[in-house]
Amino acid sequence: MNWVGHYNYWVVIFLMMSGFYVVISRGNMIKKLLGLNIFSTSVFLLYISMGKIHGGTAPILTDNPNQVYSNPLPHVLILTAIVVGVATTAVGLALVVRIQERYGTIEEDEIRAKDDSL
Amino acid sequence: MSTYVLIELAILIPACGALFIAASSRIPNLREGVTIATAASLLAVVAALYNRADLFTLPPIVLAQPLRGLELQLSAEPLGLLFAGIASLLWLITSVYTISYMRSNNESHHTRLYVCFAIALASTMGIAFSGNLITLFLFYESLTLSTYPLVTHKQDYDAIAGGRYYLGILISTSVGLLLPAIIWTWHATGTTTFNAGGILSGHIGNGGVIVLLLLYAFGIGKAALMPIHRWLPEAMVAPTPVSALLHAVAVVKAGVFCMVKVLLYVFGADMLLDCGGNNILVALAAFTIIAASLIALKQDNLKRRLAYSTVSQLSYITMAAAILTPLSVKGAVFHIAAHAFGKITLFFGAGAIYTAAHKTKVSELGGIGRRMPWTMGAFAVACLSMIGLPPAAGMLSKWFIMQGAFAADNLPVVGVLLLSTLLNASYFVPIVYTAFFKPDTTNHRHGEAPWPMVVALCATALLTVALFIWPQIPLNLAAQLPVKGG
Amino acid sequence: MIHLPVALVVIPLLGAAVCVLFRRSFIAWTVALAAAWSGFAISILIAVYIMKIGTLSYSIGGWPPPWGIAYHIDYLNSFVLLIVSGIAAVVMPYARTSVNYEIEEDSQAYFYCLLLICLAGLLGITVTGDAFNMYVFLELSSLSSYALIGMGKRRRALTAAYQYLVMGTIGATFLLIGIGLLYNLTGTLNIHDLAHQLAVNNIIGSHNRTLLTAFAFIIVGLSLKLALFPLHLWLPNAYTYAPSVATIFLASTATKVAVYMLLRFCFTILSGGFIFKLTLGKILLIPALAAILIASMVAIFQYDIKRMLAYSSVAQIGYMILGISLATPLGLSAGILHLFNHALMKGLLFMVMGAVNYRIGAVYLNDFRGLGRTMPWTMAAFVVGGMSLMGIPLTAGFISKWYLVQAALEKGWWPVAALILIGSLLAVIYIWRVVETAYFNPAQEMEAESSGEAPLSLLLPMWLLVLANIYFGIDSSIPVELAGRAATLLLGGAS
Amino acid sequence: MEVFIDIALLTLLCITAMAVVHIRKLFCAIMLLGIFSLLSASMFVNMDAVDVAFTEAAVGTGISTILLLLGMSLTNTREKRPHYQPLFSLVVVSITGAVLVYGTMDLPAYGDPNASIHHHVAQRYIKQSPLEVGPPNMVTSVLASYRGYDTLGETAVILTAGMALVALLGMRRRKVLPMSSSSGCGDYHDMKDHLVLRIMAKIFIPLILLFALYVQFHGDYGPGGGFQAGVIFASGIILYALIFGLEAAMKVVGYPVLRVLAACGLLLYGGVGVACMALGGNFLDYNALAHDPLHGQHLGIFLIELGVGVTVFAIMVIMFYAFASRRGHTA
Repeated sequence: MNWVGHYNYWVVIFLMMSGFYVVISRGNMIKKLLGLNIFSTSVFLLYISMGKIHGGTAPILTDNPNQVYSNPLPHVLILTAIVVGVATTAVGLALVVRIQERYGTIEEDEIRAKDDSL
Repeated sequence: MSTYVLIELAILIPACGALFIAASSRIPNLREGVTIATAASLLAVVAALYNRADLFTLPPIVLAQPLRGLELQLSAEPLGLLFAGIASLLWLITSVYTISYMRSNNESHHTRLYVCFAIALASTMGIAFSGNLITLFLFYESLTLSTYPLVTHKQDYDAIAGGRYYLGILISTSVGLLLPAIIWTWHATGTTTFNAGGILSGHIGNGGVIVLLLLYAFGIGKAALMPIHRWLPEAMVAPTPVSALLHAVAVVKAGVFCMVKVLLYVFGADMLLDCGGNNILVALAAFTIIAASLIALKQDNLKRRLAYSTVSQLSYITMAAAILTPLSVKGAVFHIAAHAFGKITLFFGAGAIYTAAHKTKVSELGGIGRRMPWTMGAFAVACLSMIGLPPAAGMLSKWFIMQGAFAADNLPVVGVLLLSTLLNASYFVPIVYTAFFKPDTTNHRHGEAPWPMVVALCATALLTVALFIWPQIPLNLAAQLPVKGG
Repeated sequence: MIHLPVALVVIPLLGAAVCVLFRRSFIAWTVALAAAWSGFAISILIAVYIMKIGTLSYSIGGWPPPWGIAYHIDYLNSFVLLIVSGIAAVVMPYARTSVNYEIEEDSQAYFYCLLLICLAGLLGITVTGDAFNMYVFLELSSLSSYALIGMGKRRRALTAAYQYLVMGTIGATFLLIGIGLLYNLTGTLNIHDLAHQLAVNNIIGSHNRTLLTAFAFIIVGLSLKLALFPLHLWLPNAYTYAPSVATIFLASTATKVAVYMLLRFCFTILSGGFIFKLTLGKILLIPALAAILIASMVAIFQYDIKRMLAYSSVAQIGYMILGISLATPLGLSAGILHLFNHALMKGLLFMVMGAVNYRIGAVYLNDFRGLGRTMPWTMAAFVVGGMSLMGIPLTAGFISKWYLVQAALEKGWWPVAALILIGSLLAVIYIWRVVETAYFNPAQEMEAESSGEAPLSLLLPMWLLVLANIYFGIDSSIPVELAGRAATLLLGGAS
Repeated sequence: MEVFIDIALLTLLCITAMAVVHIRKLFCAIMLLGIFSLLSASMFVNMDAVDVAFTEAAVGTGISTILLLLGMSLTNTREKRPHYQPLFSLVVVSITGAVLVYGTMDLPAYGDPNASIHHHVAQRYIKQSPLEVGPPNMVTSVLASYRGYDTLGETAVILTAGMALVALLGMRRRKVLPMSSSSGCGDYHDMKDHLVLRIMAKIFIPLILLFALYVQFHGDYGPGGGFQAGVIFASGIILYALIFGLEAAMKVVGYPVLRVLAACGLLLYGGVGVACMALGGNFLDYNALAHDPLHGQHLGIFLIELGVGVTVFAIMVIMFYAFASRRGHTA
């Protein structure tokens, strides 16, 4: 097994996990959204890494009949996923803004304290 | 009318009666008229059923089939018919009594009481005529639920606490023990339909039989086998007519009815006798008889004393049925009737005393027999029945049970019977003695309770005596039960 | 006829766009109603077709399956389709009155638009035969449900929606990772082709580490979505604070569809639930049992009845997963059957909550005092729904519980069967608290106008579900048949 | 060479990610996230995914950052120090990461042309799509035709997000915007007074819009398409709003117009699908649109890309409006 051949995946996994870590360890709601963004962007990197072929080019037809193209399908999937990501971020932010207005804070423990004190 | 229609009517009449009662809640006289009419027509239907020759040979009626192999079905057999007959007859008498009681004591929420009474009776009829365990379970639960508003009728703290206890014990035993037992039965045999001679034989090992028997014995909480008996005295917070219904007719009799039915129609006499599982039940029941009688001795509250007496008397039936000889089963069946008539008289008496004199304690009853001669006379007759002395029906059932015990060579049971008779006497005789021979202590001038109540309780006392003289109907039905040699 | 499956998704999706276009609440509601009813009609037609002829396929864009996205409908999908579209068809007539009361006039059109998109998303997940397409429609339905929940009146609705958004997105991303790994192994995204490739290339039998990881991520991700204990944390708040209509709809459909996805991935792709025959079956068993016990107990101590029902939902999901993780024909059909029955009863119970909220303005236990008298029909519906939840015979809930217990006994798992019954007993307790308060506690002093029975527009859909609960308790042949066939199909494997 | 760029970019990505984890100042974290996006866009280019890179640059670096900054300016600029220990999270993350690494053990090596992922379905896209569908950009073919249904879902997702924002935040016109800004995104009214900004904006905005149109219609041949075009077009409007104020921008394209556009975009997309059915094909089977299948594909792709572009443009602007018009709103 060629371990070196996987370095790309492993770094991407590290990036994913740092995003995931932010999501589950931080109490600030905007910071959590940043974490989600890093998490999902890294998953996109994972997908695109899978589609890459050494020596390939972007999957746009060229005149050279022997040209090797990278796999276009992951690209399509990730285009969709990026859209989903920005949509989620936007909805999350809208909720955060409303939470700030109704609670006066966006820190989870402070919000919990305010809810419990009722 | 076909027999099928009659069986369905037996359940539908009280159920529809409940609707009509609810609809006529604005006009009290109409409402109570409806109650009596419903009770009377139910009695007529059950009486008509008794005269059907083909009744016990018909295949069951399938009402619905929620799952393959699992139907809701109705069928009639001798025990169920007897139970239905007792319940419908006593409902009619209780209705007369209740109307008078409710009006004289200025109780509230009359409509709710009558509606729940009718629903409870519909459930009772369902239990009596259910053709398999699932149907039985369904009506058993609906009886529990429909009597809950009756128990908590007063709506004060005590009533709600008592009601919670009542509901908690009955629901948790039925869901926690009875339902698993039913599922086990279904799992082992693939059916839950009652069958003369049992359905379990050959499907389950000896150890399994004993565990299953215990699940059923304690799962049928309404049979009040110790230690699942506490709900009965707790439910004493109910108005007296309700207690009469609970403790003499519908609820507890449903319990022992289920017990007998499970013994004969699910396990089967042969199978239980072969593995000796019935002895455990006999022992449990014997213990309950003695222990409950001892507790009853110490109760000063009249209704509580009666309640513990009920616990003890119910175990007579369970014990007798569990001995599983033809004679003892006959005794058990006869005791269902005898105890019903006797105990309802006692409760009617207690209610009459409360209505006329506002007394609830035994120690306060000095000389009351002279003021309320009819009530206390009937009370005394019922006490005779409870103790087992002629000329009351209780004597016959004890006689049969005793004979059955001798036939099975079960001498400890004979001992228990003798001892309990002594105990019965020692907690019933003082009541009668106090009422008639102790000096009058009260200053309160009062006479008899209102006449409908007196009529009702005299009627049930008379029935107790009548059953002693003409015991044919219950005995005839008992003879048709599937016991070895019977 | 041939285009029916795609119409199922396209009608609500374009309906949502029409709602946005006109922005009038009445028009939006009419569109939503029409879309939901036509969806239900189409689902019935599809179910009839499936029963008579067999599986139904549809290639979108005319591209054959592994290259294009194709629908593949068999017994399982068509059953779930019936649940989702049926609930939507019942909810829409109910929605008008309830939404008028709970949502501001300005936002109503958006509410219907989001509801329709959510419906389209759930239907889209159910009909599709493509793993990535499932993810897209999952996000579509999730995104709209975050917003629907956030539209609740109380401020905790916002935090609930946010919490759901974070946990839901993590779940969806996990799913995305899992799908990616599967794609990497096989080079295809079509579910049936995936199963085929995994079998042909002997990936299943060879303890492939990537395959195991992919399924670990898919199962964890979906567990988040279907709120399997202890990943259920988002659910109680979300269901409690969402607008009534959103709660009714989501509670009876969203988690069901997530369970459906779990079934698809674990049984169709890994032909015959291979993974459940390993240790994983037992791994899922523990959270399922914990859900039944712990969530039911927590429910007993809730004073907000909507929250109580939400915890009960967590427990009921435990029942479904329990049935599935048994991985026997009986257990699987019990789990699938419970999807259906739980949708019926929870839909009904949350409708009751909506009606009580409409009249009283809140659904705390105290608010139920005396409701047995002032809202007799509503409370009678609650009693029926509650009985179904407890599993009393003659109600739909009994059927699935009975099958579950049978399935557990068949495997000889006595303690599990006992736990199921204990769960029912706990349900008795928490339902009884409400019933007792409603019928036996004296009414509180209220102003004259706030008391009274719920309006007919709320009562009719509610009683339709009451009748359904009773009907399917008495004659369960249709769902039992469908669930049984679906279970056989799943265990038979895809290849 | 590729490998070196790859390693360099990955290192930078790791550094950026760690910085985002650590920095408590949200403004910096958001800007770093923008950088993270940009770096990953470069990674995408390096891995031959030019369309993805284009989108990531436009969305991750552009729209996302703007939205996050707007959101932050409406809430808090600094993250509070958490009270609890992050140990539990670390354990969860380590386990998840370990499982993933375990999962990669049986994956083919990075860039391996023999991996099964490149052989089954992808081959048809590469070999056949220019003949079956037409556009030289295979990503466009797959996106719009083979998996056109996914793209329909994607467009619906965007519409959902926009409507969710309007439903949650409301969309009301305010005569005077209260001046209560103290943070990253600056104050619109001040910016209008900067002559340089104004002139530059006036020069750039038409160029941006023109470029958007190019991306929209040239998507068949190079990277780009409806989605990227919509985002770019929207960013032109957003730039206008930033410099000349929200009021002015809303006069140019008001919310009602955008709402109708957003709905029409999706309806156009769905309508093309329905038209295909009406003409005898399956849903989204563009072959049915014209006598010549290739011509039909061309027409279909053109129309749906237009639908996507219109919806994305409208919703992106709506999102901006929704946040921007919330400024100064108090509960």
